[in-house]
Amino acid sequence: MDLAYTEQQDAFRAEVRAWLEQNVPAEPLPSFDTEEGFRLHRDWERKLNEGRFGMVTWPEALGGRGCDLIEWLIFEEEYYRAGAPARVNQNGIFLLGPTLMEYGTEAQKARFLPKMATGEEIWAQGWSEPNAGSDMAAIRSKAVRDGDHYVISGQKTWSTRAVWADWTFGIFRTDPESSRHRGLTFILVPLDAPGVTVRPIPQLDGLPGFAEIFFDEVRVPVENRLGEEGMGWNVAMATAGFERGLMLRSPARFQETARRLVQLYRDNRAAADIDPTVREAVMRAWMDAEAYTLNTYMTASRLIKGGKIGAESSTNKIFWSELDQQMHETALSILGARAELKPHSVGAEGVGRWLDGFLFSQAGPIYAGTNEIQRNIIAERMLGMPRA
Amino acid sequence: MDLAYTEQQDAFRAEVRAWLEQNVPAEPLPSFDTEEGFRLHRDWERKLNEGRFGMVTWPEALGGRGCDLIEWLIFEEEYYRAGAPARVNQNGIFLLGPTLMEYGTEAQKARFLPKMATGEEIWAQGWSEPNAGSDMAAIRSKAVRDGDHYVISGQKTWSTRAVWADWTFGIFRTDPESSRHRGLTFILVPLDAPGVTVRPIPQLDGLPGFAEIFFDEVRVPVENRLGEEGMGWNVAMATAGFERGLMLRSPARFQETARRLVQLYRDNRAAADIDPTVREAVMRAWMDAEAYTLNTYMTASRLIKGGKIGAESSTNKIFWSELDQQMHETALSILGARAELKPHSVGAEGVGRWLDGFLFSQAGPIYAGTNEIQRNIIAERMLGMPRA
Amino acid sequence: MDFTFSDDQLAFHDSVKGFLTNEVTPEAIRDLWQRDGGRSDELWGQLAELGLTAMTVPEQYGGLGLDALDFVLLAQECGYAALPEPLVETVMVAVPLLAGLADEHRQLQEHWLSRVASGEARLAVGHPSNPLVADAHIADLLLLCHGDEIHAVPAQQVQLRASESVDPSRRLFAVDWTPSDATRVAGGESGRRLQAEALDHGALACAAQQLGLANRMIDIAVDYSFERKQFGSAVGSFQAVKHLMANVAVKAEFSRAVLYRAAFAAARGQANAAIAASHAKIVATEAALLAARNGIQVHGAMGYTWEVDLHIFMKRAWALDGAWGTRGFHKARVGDFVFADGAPLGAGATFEAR
Amino acid sequence: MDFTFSDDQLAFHDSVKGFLTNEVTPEAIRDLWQRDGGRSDELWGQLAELGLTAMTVPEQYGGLGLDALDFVLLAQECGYAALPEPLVETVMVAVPLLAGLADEHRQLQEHWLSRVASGEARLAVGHPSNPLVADAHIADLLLLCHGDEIHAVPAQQVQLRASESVDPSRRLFAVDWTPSDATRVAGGESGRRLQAEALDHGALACAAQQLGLANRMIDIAVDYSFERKQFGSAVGSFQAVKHLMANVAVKAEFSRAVLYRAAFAAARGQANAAIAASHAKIVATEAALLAARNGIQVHGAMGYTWEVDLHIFMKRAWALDGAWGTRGFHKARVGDFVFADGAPLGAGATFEAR
Repeated sequence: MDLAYTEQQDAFRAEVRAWLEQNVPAEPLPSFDTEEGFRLHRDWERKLNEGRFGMVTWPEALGGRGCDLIEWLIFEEEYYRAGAPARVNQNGIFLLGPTLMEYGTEAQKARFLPKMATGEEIWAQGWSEPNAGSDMAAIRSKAVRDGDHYVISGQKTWSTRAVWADWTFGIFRTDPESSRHRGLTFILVPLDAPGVTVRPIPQLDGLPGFAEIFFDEVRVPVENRLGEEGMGWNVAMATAGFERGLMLRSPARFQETARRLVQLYRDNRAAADIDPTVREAVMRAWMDAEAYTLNTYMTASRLIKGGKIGAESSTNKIFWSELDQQMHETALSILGARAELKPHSVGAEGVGRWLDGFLFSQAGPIYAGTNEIQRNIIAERMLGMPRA
Repeated sequence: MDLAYTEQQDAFRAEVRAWLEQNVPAEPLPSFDTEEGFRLHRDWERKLNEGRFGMVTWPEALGGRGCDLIEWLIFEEEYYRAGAPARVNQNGIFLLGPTLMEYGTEAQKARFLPKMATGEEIWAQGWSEPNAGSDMAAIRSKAVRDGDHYVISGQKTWSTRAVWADWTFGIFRTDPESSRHRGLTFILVPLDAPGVTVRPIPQLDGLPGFAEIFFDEVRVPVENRLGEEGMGWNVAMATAGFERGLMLRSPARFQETARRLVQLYRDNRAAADIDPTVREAVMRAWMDAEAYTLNTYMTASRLIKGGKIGAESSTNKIFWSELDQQMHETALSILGARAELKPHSVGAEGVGRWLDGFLFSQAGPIYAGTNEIQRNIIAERMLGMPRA
Repeated sequence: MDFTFSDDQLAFHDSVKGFLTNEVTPEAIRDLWQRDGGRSDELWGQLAELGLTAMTVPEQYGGLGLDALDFVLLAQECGYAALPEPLVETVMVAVPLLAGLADEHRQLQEHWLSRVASGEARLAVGHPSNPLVADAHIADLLLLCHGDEIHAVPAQQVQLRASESVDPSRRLFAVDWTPSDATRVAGGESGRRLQAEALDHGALACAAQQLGLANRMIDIAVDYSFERKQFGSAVGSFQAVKHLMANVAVKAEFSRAVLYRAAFAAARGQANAAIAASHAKIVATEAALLAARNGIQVHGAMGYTWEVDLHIFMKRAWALDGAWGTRGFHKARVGDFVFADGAPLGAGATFEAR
Repeated sequence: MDFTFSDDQLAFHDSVKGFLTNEVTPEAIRDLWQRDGGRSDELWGQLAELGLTAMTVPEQYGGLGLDALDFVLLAQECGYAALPEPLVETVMVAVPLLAGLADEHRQLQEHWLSRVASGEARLAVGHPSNPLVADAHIADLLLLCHGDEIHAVPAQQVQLRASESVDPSRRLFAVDWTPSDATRVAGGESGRRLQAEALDHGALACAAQQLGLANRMIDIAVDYSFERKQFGSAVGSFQAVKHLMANVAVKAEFSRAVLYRAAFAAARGQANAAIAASHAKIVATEAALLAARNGIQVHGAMGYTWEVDLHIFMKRAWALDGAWGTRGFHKARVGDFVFADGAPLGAGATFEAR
């Protein structure tokens, strides 16, 4: 154990920091769940890629830098520290990307990853279907083989980014006789293909952060299949592991929220201290963000030495989603009567984006598998408790 | 709505207070889970009855005063306020008593209630069996009719007070063909009957607060049956309702604990305030004890006007058991390094009985039906959620 | 000692509940959100017709002369319906504030209170605990605090700047106005007392609505728990989902008596009215916030959308959390009471002597 | 940057775990409880034979010259086993305290540390954060704080009065003794520093044991969840019971890296060692306390008895909660750090520079 960065790691951090200082937009971009914001975020992805920071863990040939997971964490730390824009292509780079790296053919990697890194192709995820949310094996959308193509029919929902994205990925039932997690195939589908209809779903803040996708005999070539036919469940489980696990919610995000929360508390100390539990809650936000960071470094070190992520990705999911809720609830309690005000509205001076963050944090315990499901997984797979 | 006591109620309170001031032992009695303590508590019950305070809600003819539920609450308030001894016969007077009042024949009432009020006969409950704890319908102990007698065989467990008690009550399977909650009969059994064996179970503090009771062809007369043969489940449910509901955990108990907790906090303020959440926790103990009291008065008023207790007895059970745990945990956190010390041991000066209370509070979420079961009941019967 | 509502109180409650169920539906609320100003004169007229705007107006001004205890069940139902119109604040805060002015303002009281009772005029209250004034845009008369003074300011004499709440039903405004001798209706000791009472009444008004909101969110989530299927079963059949709702039910159940006691204390002007109101606001708010959190969880992703009705009620609960004193403020008040020398604690200390 | 233990560390951990599993069984602990003094010379001899008492003794005194990072996994296992012998405090607190004295005390150090390493002598520490001294009755030398001084007092010079802990494995004593020039081994600045380090080491020692206790209670409750049947099924198959345990697992899981970082910081004498130790003690204690609470719940009434083994571990968790600084004390320290001007917070601030 040696909890200090190497000189090379320090140098990498300095390079990232310098580039971000030069390039991060001075003003926050509008939400990527608006048309303009989406476009501006896509531009930002292009710029990131110009600095070769699109996805630093990928091989150089595919637009990355071949960084290991520790360097990835350093990159993320600098990224959040700089207040850089949220990653509009997170479904691509954090979820599909690692899956492609593991299950994709060389041709698929070369076809998809570079355009993912540049933001030229933005990805939506297509995990859920009506009545198949946390129960992903209840998939009913089907893909029927027809020569060199699959013909896809059915419906996906809760597809984040789908309103303006270019592609989606998901699992489809290729064996009509199959049930549950057998007979499924992982397929990549362009959202501009004939037969695809996207219906935006307005979320709590009114913006269309997700959508339903309807497939009406959509033809996609067999090359768009990731992994073997019928093995889609395994491919999807790997992707979901990435989602719950290391990539999607990097600790830097929560450390920066905790830092801002400490600042908010210090700036509003007189009002905040009327409730003595606020100080403790703020202190705990810092402790928990640290714990999450330390845990992530421990996992990353283990993975670098050849370990695998197991059921602890479920403990991660619960921990960060509850931390995120707790931090934002604490912030709102510090803001008191101003907490209900939207950013930039009259009387909300200086309140910032805590309300938006609070609303977003409400989704944390639900997506990527509800926390109830994660607790089942922990109990049954990590602790070995009897199945129902 | 009129939230003030009548003159008559004030007068009753004054009478109770005066009598208790005269009669409550100056020193706390030893635990009734010791042989000496049990005897002294029995003596106390006798004395209480001399003041006609054995069970004030019972008719005068049976040793009571015919008080209504508001007067009962007033009595309890004064009782806890005076620091009077715990009721060693609580299984009798609070659980079996009301059940006898509802289901007993006149002969049974006359036979059992007066001796219950005097403490001449102390009762143990015999609810649970191995593998029939929260699932009371899984009863296997049987009672076979033989002329004017039932012949009882089987085993009960978690029988509180059984080590030194005189009688027990419980349900027994009288129809060998029956299953679950059918074919059960509620029977009263003297613990000195031939064939009864009591095995003490040491609890967390090492004292035998409960016991297993083994029945080996124990003969009891049919007159000891409460309610009709085969209707034991209904009789037991009424009793369990009393247990979870109004009687067993009267609000005064928690109000006095909250008052002592406030005092403990005030006496140890410098040490306690190092943790700013302690003040809040103490304040909440008071709020919750008040809420429980107000709620109980509301229920009592409703019952006096002819209402019935329903699934809200389950909300009561959860509320008081969690309140009791929270208050004792808070007390221990105020005591800090001294919290682990047993009363009267070296270095524990002034710590009092918080540790004992903490240990006892651990049982709260379990007995009288675990809080998990209570939550099921609330969800299914009070909220009408779908059954599994 | 009797902790039950009268048959009259219960009957009026039933009829108002019926009205709200039929008229103030989620669809009607979504419709109001689309309107400029977000309010409906027709609906206000109906509420007045039911006698609701007249409830706490003294009989001498054409009102019913009732009190907080008579209205608390109705306030709960207004929360249950998430009624956007400011009925609860009008009845529980604005009218008692105006009616509480000294006798020299009888003419002002008569002029406005009779019109409030009949539904012709509306009031808004600007209080230091709320940085913005709710429903100032539809008020004919604004009661505005200034230092320890209270001013009665006609709508024509104020300028409004609209803000925006997370709850589209809330309409909040910064009010620009100039205090003058002509507008001042109270000051000094009586101004402070009236402001303090307004805060307690406001807290009580929020508490009642929060408990109603909590109950509504339970009902919505329980209904949805039959609809949403996972692993082939209604999600409501899963124990973890049941317990999410049971936990809310316990909190809501144990807020009820606290709320009603606070209403009783307010109605009788008891010494413990302020502490009782704070207690009620804390626990009812917590019940509503937990109902929101667990309600989303029962809904799954659907709970995060604008499409299901849950958010109408969640957002109201979040918004009312900070109104009329934050939980921090109210907890501090209760703490000061509990930790004071000679505080009446322990068994038998709950109710004030007659 | 490497957050893994070495193969040597892991291998030693495995062998010690094996020893404890076989020798320090619940039956063995219950047996110790019956003995006068509650300790076993044989067991202590075995621990010494394994090299455990020598671990942090400097090599010059016949020890292994290892540090907190080398011992932390073993300390966790001692918690997992609820080992009654004071091995963890000896290795992590008492030995470093004695070894940390100024050079003028080399003879004292040599005399005692070589005997501690070989198992011939035992130490006890009296520190202001603990009102009583644990295991004073078996100590040959007591290191006792007095103001900012530290005294090394042979057993013959103290009188003991036994107290009684909720945990029958704990043996606590009030120590009556007379400080003198002859016994004083540190004072002033260095006395304060050594006392502060002892507190941090004690907190770390508790944290490691608490995490082990939490894991043990999870294992015991999970095992029991197969045995206990209700409604015809193992209770562990009920979702609510599963979630009770999952919640503990999350807390325990997220204490691990915090604990190991604290051990690293202590071993390297980093500036953040005190805060890291406080953080570890807080979260590991909370994991253990939740494991106790939920462990009882999974056991049902059986969890409330002396008969099942759960209470051996619960009581230890409850007792260690208050030892070497309460949670309140440690939270206050972390708070002071976080809220200080210029505190190193945010992304990238977690690890100290080389």
